[in-house]
Amino acid sequence: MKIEGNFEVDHPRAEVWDKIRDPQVMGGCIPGCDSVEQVDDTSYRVKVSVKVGPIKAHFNLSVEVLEEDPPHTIVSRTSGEEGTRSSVVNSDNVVRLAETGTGGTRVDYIADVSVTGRLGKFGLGIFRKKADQLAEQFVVNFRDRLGVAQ
Amino acid sequence: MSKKILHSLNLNGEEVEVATPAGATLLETMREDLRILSAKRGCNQGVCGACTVLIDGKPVRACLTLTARCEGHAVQTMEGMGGDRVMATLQRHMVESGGVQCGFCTSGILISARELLEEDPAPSRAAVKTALSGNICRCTGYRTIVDAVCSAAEELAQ
Amino acid sequence: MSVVLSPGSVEDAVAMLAEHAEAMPLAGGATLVAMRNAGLVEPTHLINLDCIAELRGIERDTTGGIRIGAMTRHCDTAACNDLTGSLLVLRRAAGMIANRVVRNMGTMGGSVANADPAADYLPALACCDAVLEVAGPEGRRKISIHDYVQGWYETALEQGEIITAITLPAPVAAPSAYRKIARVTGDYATASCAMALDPDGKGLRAAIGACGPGPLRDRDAEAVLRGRLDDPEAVLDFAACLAALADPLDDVRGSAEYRLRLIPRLITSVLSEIALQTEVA
Amino acid sequence: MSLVQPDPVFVGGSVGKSIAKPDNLEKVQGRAEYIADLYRPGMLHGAILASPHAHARIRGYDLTEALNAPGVVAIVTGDDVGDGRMGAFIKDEHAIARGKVLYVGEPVAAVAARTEQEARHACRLIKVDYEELPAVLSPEEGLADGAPVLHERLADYIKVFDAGSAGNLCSRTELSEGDVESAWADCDVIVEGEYTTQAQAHVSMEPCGALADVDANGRVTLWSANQSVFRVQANVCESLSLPMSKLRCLTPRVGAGFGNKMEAHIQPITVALALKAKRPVKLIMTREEDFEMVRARHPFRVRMKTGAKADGTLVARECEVLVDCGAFADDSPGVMGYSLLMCGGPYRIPNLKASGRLVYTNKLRFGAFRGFGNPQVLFAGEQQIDEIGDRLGLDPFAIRRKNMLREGDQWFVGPRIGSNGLALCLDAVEKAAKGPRADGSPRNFGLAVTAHISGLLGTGAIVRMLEDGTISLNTGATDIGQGSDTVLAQICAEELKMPFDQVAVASPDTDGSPYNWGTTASRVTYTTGRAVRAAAKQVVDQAMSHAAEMLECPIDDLELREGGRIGRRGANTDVTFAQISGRAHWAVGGPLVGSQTLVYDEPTHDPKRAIALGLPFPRIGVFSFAALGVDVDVDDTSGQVTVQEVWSAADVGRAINPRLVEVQLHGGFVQGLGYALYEEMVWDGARLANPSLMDYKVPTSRDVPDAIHTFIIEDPDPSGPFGAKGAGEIGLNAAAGAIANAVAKATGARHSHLPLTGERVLAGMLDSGTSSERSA
Repeated sequence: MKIEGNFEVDHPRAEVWDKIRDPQVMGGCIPGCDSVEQVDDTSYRVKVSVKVGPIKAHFNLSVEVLEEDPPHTIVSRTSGEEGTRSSVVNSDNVVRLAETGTGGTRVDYIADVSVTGRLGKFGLGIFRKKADQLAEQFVVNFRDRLGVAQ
Repeated sequence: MSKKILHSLNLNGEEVEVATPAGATLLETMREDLRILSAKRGCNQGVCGACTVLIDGKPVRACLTLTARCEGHAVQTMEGMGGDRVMATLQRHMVESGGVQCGFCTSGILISARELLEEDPAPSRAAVKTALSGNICRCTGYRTIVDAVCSAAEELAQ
Repeated sequence: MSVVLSPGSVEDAVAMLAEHAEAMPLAGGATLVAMRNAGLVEPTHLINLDCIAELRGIERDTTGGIRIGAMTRHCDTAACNDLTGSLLVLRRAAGMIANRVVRNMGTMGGSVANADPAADYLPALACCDAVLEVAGPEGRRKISIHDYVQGWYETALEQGEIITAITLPAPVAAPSAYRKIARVTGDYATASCAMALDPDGKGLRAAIGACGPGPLRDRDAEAVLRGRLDDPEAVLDFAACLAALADPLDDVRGSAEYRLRLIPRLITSVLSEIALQTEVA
Repeated sequence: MSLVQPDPVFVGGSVGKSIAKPDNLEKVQGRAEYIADLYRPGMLHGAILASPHAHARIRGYDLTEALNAPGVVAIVTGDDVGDGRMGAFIKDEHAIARGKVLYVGEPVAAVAARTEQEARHACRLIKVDYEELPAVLSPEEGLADGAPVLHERLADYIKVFDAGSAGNLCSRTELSEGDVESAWADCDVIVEGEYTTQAQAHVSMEPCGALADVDANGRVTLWSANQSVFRVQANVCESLSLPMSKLRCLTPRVGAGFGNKMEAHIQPITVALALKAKRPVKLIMTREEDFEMVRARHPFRVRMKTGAKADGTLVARECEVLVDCGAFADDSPGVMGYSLLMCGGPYRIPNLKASGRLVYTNKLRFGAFRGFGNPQVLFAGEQQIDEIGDRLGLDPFAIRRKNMLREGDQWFVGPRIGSNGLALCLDAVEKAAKGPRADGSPRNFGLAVTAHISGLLGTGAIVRMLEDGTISLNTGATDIGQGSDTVLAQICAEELKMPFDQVAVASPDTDGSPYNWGTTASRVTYTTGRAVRAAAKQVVDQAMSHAAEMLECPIDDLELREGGRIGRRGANTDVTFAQISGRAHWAVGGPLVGSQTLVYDEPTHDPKRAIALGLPFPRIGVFSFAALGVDVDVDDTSGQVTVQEVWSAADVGRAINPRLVEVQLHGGFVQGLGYALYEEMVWDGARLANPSLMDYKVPTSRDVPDAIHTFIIEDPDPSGPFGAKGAGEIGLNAAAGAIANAVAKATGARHSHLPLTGERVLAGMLDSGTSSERSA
């Protein structure tokens, strides 16, 4: 399942890049994120809770930054499982930052997500909607964190 | 985790005490604790109909019914239909029509059909197909099953 | 495995839900037990609502309005003679849920609380302007069906709240109908349409199911359409308004594109079906 | 208490009578025992941990927590099963994932515990350390340069035919006769297309399961839901490196198979658990596991081109298939090879060329499913026949009659056709479907024809006359509900001129039954029936010898009389089987036993006629033929197709039990209807997205036409028992092709992708202008 999207903010690219590379900022923006722990320069441990209707899942994820080209591109891989190991999540993510003509930044993201196991048996379409919804929420939170452009 | 709870059930006309895991479904209790085996686990999600039983005369899915909820209600399975003339007639017509192939769905189908004839002793073919639409059969293509129910109803009407 | 508790009153049920963090209310079980069997939910406690008298039965109030207890089985709704005219749509929707056996188990309250976007009641209830009565730790309140669904499987129900009844305005003598497009009999809808004609035959109320998180209903567009039902262009404009509200899924039952295509087709076909009923009547 | 009267007793003349299956009685009473209904003293319950990855190396397991979980007795992983590999055509599959996992859902570990709940709980506590590898999710990806390789040791695997395996190419097959390339120039009309078909799930109502017990000497007894106790025995022994003499395989009642239970499912894992736990273990799959772990019908990509002369005479066809194998070969090489043998249809096409590639992918294995590759190529081929007919103004019956194969012709690459009732099938359908509907409206009629073999491989029968003159028949053929026990008993009773109910059929048992390859390939009536008849004949001959001595006359003067008696022609005196058998048991010669084994041995390939490379079945079988007509409606709102009426005519040589043949035609058609209209396994990346009956839909009673007319055509095959040929698959093959032709009639649009969902059909109607978009 591919999740793609983009959004624009008024802030300069360098600032957006710094925020995106700040685990605490990111942790605060990911909906349902319970904690972010930096393991080393390029890897993180993240706990996320997701709820779809009556179904709740708590994931322990590890995020590995595979490629970094500041302040343009960041390629990462997320993998992890539910606490009870009954579902497994993997995601390959690419985030690209581009300068808009007006001094702002355009953020494009693509994530190729797979969920197998317990939650993988749940309907195909609803996952995408939920993911899109989470992505939208992320953008709202991220804008909040950036605050009003100087 | 396998703590068992004692329930008293009215099963096939008899009062039965059974210890079964907390939150167990009627299907689990019948099969694992009582060895009542005519109801089958075909999907465990209420879709296939192979576990259909009667509760207070109404067909329900044993896989979606909690045993705890059955206290105070009458549960009937194929094992308890021995003296039922309507069921005997349905069974005979199923045997003769070719409506039985692998047989895994058969108990559930007959239980749905039995209740239909209670509600509507002279059902049209369309009514039979509607009544059986919650019981999947993968072998027969349904034609001979519908034949059996209709011809049983005709015989019973005489 | 879950402990089953069987409260005798709504208040007790609400208290039990509040007491156990991982408790879930159990209505008919048709969906919840299936999900539990598949390991999708793992409640420590199931609060069995089957022993609460208040949740049962279909009643008419003094104004002719209808109150359907949350634990009313689909089979009873499908057979309810009080659901006539403008409310017949709800009866028809109930009769198309899953199959005869599951209809003996599933309840209106359970189905509405689960808020599956492809289930049959929500569009029918939206078409009927239903109001939900709910009870929770903060007491009792009412929620309009139009405010009920807030996202994918997300509703206006707060933590610990249960639906106690669904109330409907008094039926009026006007035809109504429900049509569901599904892969096979008894499947969830790929798309569905609930529609009722105004008593004077000049306007309609319509709700589309399975094309977004909740039913699609556009009362402004209905007002614009009023008086122009025999104008095919106006009907298609109306359908376009509903399609504009859609946010359909791509799933095993059909693509988002197909669902969008079905919205105007459903509106026109159900409208002609209703028109036929009027002529016959 | 017996509620239902036993079947009427037929004295002699069993063949051709619609005798009710004796097993029906216990089934309607809910007393039939399937695998899940068996319990043994001290029995444990098993559960399986499935792979969450499509392709990964297993670096290790941590079982500590799981072993300490309540109720757990034993855990089996790839470390416990040795290096043995099983497989019908290519031995590429371990009992359980070992070293690598190759698809999401592949069994990685299994637990035996006191209860199923405890076993499932413990599975979730097993930690597996995986190193993920890139995955191959389509045949095209698998063939690409630099694709990740699933089976690094493919070259070393044992193969039973010239597979041509390399990289991810599991096998390739190339067949040709005539000269296709130059034949196109002789064609006045050519149609060409690319078609895709989807994966279909068998959905036997009974999910797969097994129960294994180990005796004091370490010998294993294994009950399982299966289509062949002998294939179970071979697969378990190959994958666990057990001598076959150490494993006895039995079968309870089986809740249908359709191909799903022919090769192994979880029998090897269940045996491994029982051996490790030293206690009986029962493992029953959930419906979801049955979808995700067993097998399914292959998705095909078919490129087909057909050419004809202006008068409709077919000149040439070329067919190229690309087949998704899934992670293991299973029956796939056979399915692909068979689909190519069938791709010309039952037609005289002098220039025919077929080629196929079968490619490993990181998905569930695909395998045998009723039709065995035939429905996929037929969907393409029978549409092209109609298209040629349309172009030339020939109706569907006319163009098929003009080109159909006749008795004595040779099938593609060589097999000689025995009996052929196709013309009679076409006549029956045409006559019955003629004219408009009852309400006067025109039909949307679609036609397709098909042929299917019955035959293949080894089989046997032992007929024993018991002391009282009644009969015990033992064949080793598993009755999966279709009624083969009944049919074989009818053949036996007929040969012995005995009442049907005096023939008891023994349940298959690898300890006592003669070898039977399996209940598959529409073969039991034909092949096992031949063995039964021959074995029964031996018993008759032996009885005759006794009777000659008892009646003191030459054998030539004796006749077999109805009811188990032998008498002297023209005289009233006779001796009964009871008298004969008593004499044989106690005095002279020993008990009467007839025993016959055989293997189907007519070669498929005629090297003088055709070129064949990588042919997995060197000896296939005899041909049954069928014609199928359907009348459909298409809903203008949704595009959904409803089949209104069906005419299914099949030449089965001789119907041993006409009712059972009819039900095969009904059931086969309805399974084919699901395939044609909505059944589809959908993958989201590597994950099967609809492994449940909530999301994967099969036809219900309301989705099928009430009017399914069947016509049994009997053109006896000289080699078949009483002329009989197979009937198990032929009712399904043509469904999708006939429905596609009817949809084309109704909507003016041709479809090259299955299933014909409302969505696809509506899009076709909008394209062809038979419906219009309703938009503002």
